[in-house]
Amino acid sequence: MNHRGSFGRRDTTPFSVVMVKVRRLGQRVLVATGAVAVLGSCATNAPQDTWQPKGPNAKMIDDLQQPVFAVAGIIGIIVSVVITYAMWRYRDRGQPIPEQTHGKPALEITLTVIPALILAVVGVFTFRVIFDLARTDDTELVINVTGQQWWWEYDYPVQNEWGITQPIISSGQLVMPAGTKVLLRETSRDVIHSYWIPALNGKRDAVPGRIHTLRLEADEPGIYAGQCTEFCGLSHANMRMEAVALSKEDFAKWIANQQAAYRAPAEGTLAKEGESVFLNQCVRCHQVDGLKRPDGTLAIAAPDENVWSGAAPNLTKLMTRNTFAGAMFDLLRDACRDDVWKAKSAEFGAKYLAGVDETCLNVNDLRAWLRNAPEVKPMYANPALLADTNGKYRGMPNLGLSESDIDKLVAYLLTLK
Amino acid sequence: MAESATHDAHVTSTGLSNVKLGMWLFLGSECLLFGGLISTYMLYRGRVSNGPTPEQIYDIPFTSVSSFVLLMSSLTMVLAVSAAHNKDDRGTNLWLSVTALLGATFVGGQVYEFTAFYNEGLGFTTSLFGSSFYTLTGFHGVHVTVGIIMLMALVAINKRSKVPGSKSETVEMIGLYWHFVDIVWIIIFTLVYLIPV
Amino acid sequence: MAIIERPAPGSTVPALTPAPPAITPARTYGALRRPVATTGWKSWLFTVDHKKLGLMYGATALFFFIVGGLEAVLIRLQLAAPGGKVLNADLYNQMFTMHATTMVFLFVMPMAAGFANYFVPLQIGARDVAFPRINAFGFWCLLAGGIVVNLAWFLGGAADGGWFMYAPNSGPVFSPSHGVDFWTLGLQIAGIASLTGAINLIVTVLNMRAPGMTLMKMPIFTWMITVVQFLLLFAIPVITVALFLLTFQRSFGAQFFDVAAGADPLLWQHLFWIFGHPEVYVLILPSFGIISEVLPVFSRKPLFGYPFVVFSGAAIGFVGWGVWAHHMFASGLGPVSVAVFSLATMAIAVPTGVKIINWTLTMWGGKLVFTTAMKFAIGLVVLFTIGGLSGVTHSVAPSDTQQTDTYYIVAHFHYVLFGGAIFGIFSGFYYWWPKMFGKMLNERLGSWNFWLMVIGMNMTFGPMHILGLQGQPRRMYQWTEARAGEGFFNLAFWNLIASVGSLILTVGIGLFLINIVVTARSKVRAPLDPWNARSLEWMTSNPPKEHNFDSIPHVHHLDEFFHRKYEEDPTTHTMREVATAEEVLAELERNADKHIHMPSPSYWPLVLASGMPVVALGIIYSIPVAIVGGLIMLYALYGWALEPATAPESDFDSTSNNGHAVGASHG
Amino acid sequence: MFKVGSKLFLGLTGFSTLTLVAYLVFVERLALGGVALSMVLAALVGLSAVIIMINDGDSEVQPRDAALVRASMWPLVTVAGFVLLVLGLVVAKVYFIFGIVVVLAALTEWLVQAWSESASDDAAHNESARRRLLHPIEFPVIATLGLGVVIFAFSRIMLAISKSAGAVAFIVLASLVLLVGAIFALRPALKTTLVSGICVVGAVGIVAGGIAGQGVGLRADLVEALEEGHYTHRECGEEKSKYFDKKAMKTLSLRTNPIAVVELRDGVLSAVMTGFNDPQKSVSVPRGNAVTFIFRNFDTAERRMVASLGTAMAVDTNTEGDKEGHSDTNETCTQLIPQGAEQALTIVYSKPSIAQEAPLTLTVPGVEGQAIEVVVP
Repeated sequence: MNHRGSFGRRDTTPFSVVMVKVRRLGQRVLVATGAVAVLGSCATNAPQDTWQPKGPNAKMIDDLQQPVFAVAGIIGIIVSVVITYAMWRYRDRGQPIPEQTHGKPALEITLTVIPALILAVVGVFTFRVIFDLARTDDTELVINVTGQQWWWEYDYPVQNEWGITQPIISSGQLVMPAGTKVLLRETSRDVIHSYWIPALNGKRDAVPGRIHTLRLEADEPGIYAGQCTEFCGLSHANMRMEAVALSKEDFAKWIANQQAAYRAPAEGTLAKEGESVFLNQCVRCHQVDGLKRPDGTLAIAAPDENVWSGAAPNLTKLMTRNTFAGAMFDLLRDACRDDVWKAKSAEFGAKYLAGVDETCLNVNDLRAWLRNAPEVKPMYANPALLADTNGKYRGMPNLGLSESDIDKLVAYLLTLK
Repeated sequence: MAESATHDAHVTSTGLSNVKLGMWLFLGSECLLFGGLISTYMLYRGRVSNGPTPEQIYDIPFTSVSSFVLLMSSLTMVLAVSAAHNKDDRGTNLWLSVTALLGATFVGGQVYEFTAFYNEGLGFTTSLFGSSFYTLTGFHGVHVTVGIIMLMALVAINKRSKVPGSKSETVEMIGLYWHFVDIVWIIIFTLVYLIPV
Repeated sequence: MAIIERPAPGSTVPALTPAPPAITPARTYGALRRPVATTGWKSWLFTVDHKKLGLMYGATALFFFIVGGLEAVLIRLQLAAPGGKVLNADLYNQMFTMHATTMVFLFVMPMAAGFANYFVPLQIGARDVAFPRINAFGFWCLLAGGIVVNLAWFLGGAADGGWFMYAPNSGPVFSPSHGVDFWTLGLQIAGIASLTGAINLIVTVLNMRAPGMTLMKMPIFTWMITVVQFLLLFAIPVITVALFLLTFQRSFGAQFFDVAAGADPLLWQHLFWIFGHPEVYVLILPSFGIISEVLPVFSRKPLFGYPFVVFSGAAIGFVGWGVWAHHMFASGLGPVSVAVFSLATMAIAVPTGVKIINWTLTMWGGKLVFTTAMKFAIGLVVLFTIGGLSGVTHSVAPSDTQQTDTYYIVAHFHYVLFGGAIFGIFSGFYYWWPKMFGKMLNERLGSWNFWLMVIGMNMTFGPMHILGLQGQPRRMYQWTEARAGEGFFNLAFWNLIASVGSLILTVGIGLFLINIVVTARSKVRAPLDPWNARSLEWMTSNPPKEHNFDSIPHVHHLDEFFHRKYEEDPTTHTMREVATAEEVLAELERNADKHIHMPSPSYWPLVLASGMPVVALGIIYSIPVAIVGGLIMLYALYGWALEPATAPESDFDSTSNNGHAVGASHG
Repeated sequence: MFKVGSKLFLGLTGFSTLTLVAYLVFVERLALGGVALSMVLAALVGLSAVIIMINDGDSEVQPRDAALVRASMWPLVTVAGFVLLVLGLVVAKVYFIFGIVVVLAALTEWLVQAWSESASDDAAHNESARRRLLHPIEFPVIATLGLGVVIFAFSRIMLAISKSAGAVAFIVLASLVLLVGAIFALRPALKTTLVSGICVVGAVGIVAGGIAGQGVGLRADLVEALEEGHYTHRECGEEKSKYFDKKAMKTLSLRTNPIAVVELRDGVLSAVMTGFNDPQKSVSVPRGNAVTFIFRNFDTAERRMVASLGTAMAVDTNTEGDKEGHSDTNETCTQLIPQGAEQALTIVYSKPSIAQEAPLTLTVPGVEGQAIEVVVP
């Protein structure tokens, strides 16, 4: 059996095997413990960090998962250590071939029961949390959320107790009162999307033809990042969302402003010309409530005739939001944006309600978007390839606007707040 | 595939011949195929956004008759199998042919039913009911047709083979298949036609 | 078993023929004869030999492994930095769809099928599988399916809906290219391969075991394969239904997933995952089987708690059917179903844990020899443990709603499928190579191959845990600086690490390919029993003769081969050698069976399978073509059915006959 | 290397290539004909490959005596086919196509027989060779033809005669088949002539019936149904309509997560929606989105729910099927359903409420002063 033994010798020594096991182990330990330690404190993590709950629902999940992670980590370490030890202790040192034992049932069963018990405990807690997270009876504010390729629409149904006397439609940023139990009623206009604000709660799919509910509640005013997490086609990566929590007073102000009547720009201004450009081009899909045609009739957008999903963002109060194009771009230029994002929760409300003005407008991205939207965000907007959708676009097409038109439009859009 | 009868010459660990065991396994898997199709139909039963509803066009007396015919074909299949066991090739071929004929009348009935339904306004793309109904019953119809073709081929092969009863194994195997198809139809008839929506 | 007496050489052709020199049927038109070649390319094209087919499965799988690997590398390159420009959105979507599809359906499954085809008959002491022709048919179906799925690359873009192909995003409107059509039809065809293979192997295992081999004396690899085949037997029809519904919707305007008609998109998810979750075990169990063979051999000790491993495997097979909805915790099933499936998922962790415990205890108290095969096996145990534990964290449904569809999941199932399935397969390569080719893979290169793969694998997928917990979703063709954060856990750094790791991984696998070439060129033959192995497949020559065993061994123990070589010392209870492998083999050859009859090759499996892609293309482009394809298949089916069980002697070409090569086959 | 066979097939291949090219250039691009021709080409390429692979399928020695060559009916059939073909050119396309089929079939048979007969000096072997090549075609073709005839003829008969008569005819036919089978089985001594006679009679009978049925055409009510499209109308009045309300559906198998469940309970109409703790009077519906309402009737009388689709026409998925625009009154509705029953209604409101003159509503005919307002922002 010499040739046989020689294979055992020829390969790297068991010691180095041990070393690498240790190295790999180290990495795991680092991630496990390091994660717990660092994530707890450091606030500079990615804005979608799942281990920094900012509301009771997310907190519930976090409290459940932390111990599970810990237990899993420990078990992982134990197993690795045992294996490593066995590899070193029983390596071939020319000992005789051992007795051919076929196992010890008692040991087997013990080692089976222990993990079963651990899991049973975990199961009990899991069970409770699942049902707590599914409650809808304690809702204080209902918001309808509709996903479509590749942006979210928020619709606040009439709820007089919040001063919502006529339906409000918004997009890009979900504005909600802090410390309030908000319930989202999700659905979709085309494919399945998934609504996810990690800091506030887990994700819930928005499925066409079905209404799914998701509880959101933020402890503090602030802005919380999220992203569509169900693969939804070409621009899935660019379908983002932000939840904005305002104090109840600020929220009331926001509501009031959203319901305020449309103020047409003054005659003779650049914005006024922009309005007519808007009426010629954008109004085909984009609704601006209260906007009238020259003949005095209400301008009613017809996205159902031009876009497959049958909807396009309502731009009535565009400049009260900080994002556009499905939250892919910011309306604020970086300095102003950081000012809002990093604001203390006390000043946050005021800064957010200030909205976007000429000095803070992220004019480059906005112009690029108006110049040729499909170029900056992949969308099915090639007129040649619209056979299956009988001519309707999926996303915003290239409108071929002239630079001067764009100037006018930007001026006009700035008045929408 | 028609397996040759020479298998039973060999002793197998289970005592069951490879061919028969294989057919049983295949039918086991077929159960899930029809399971999936039936669940799809049951899920969409009430969803008629356009065109007629199930109860409006189902013709229960007719379907009962065709179900009965299919059951009869199961009986004749049994006779064929027993004849094959008795190495009675004439009987085998006879009953196989009768089974095939009955099967053919059943399929003919299905063709009639489909045509009638289409005329009454239920197309494949009319409604979820249409899509799932035609898919389910269509799949079953195809299974029956395949069965018939197998039966006819078997008759032909039988006539060619010199050794009497040499194909008894194959007859038995195709018998299994045929009975399975019948049973599936009974389930479809009950769940799809009889249970009111 | 499918074997028929072949006429003894020199038997005269029927009396009808006048005296020579006449045209004997033996020299008649080639096409009118059954194929008989046992060498040369024809012998591969028309073969029904389970070993040849096993190798063909393996070669095909390896090819698709390289394809899928390159797709993966492209994906990592795209994501190495924010706003990647390597691929555009459309191409990226096709890339990750096809990466998953290729790896799952065209690499791991066929590779397992290859090992199963080659070694199950050998391990149970059979001379072939139950239905050799169906076996060949299965392989050609797989190849056809793989080709059809990938054909889309050249015909207007591959499938772009993700391997889960959720409706309605897979509908004609949202995926206008033909990619999805090719995908559905290709998988449909490949599915036939899995189904026939399942029936074939189950019958083989149940019916064709060597005398004395009870089910509980069966090698563990064969056991795991059997469980897998049962999973396939019942899972494949479900995906078949789903694929049919999708095809009917896309090609014939059915409304199954048309929400405007009142359809429910969740129907697809249920059908897909009822197949999809058992599929996960279909991918991993064969590797479990392989290392359960390798660990005992190189621990010089039987598998610890063999019955527990068997039953835990079976248990996984059963419970695996009750957990599919844990892929849908975020789909809005309602709390009750979520709770139930959450608990079921935790339950399935237990039998999996049992296996890990048993592998560890197998090594405990052994005599460990660290060959490359052994290293890969141990690698599997450790890496799979990590993957399994991260799996437990999202069996907790609420925490899963935070993790699902993020890179945490990607990390999880790559630890399970790469660290699990693929490490097992590589362990199998190094362990069985001498058996399959009579040459040993180079151990030094193997060592490099292993370490590079371990390091690369952990560098690629380890960081993905962090990326996921930091909230980076999957299936994004780009990630942005704006959501990357700073500090130790910032996405930019770990994405880069992962991409670098993927390159190291590539080098590691490249080394394996080099190793194959080096080995193929070397002159050194492998010793008869290089590893001091334990099970039946080693009780024959390397590579095995076409008829596998000169005489079918009678089995008395699990690890029969080992117990023929060793005896227990009554005093010390240690084992001492009583016979070398050569002696054991000589013993078998001494009383070799007189007449050994093997199934003969056939044209029909190939013809039948070749009809299918024609049908597929027909459905996509023009129905008449589909009909032509159908006719080809009908013709082949009848030709198959009518192929005489006992081929007339005139079918044999007495000149081109070497050994016991020919005779009629069935199945 | 290249012998007769390969030369022949390679020639054919080249020829068909040219044909295909010519066809694509002069006739039409990527149409049925092109597909067919390319299939032919593919087949020929394959055949040539096989022929060459099997070293031209030539035996080293040529058969000496032609004594083995037996009488063949194929030449005759081929001629008959040609006659049909010519006839078809003058009379009708059907005969023409039929002729082509016959000619092709006969030629194939002829070719293979000739080939096999010179395969070797062993007639038995030659015959078996011919069988192996042709039976896989002959059997399924014959089987399919027989099957097709029975199925077609029978279904025509059923379509011609009335519903009840159909059921009877069905059972009669089946029992006849059984009976005859039984007789044959019980009387093994039966003369084969008699047996075949009976079979022939039966076959002729069914075919004749089929032709007759085809002549008679569909039975009246089917024709009427086809012309009037009974079930595509939705009559949303208070009274019961003849077809639309016939045998109304009472249960739903798929009732999860609708936008609202509209309940009619002691004369009061209310919408139950997830997220709202108490019943609502108005439902907010995303524009341009397919939404499903479920209507539950707890009233003793039979009721239906009617959804007004507004003056700015909404796409009503229920009549999307037929663009003749059946729902002339701009509304859609469920069937008239009894107490305790429920039905679903899927609608897409593509225009917002502000575009409508009257508010969008869900109402129940016969229940006054009760309406759910549908708000489409």
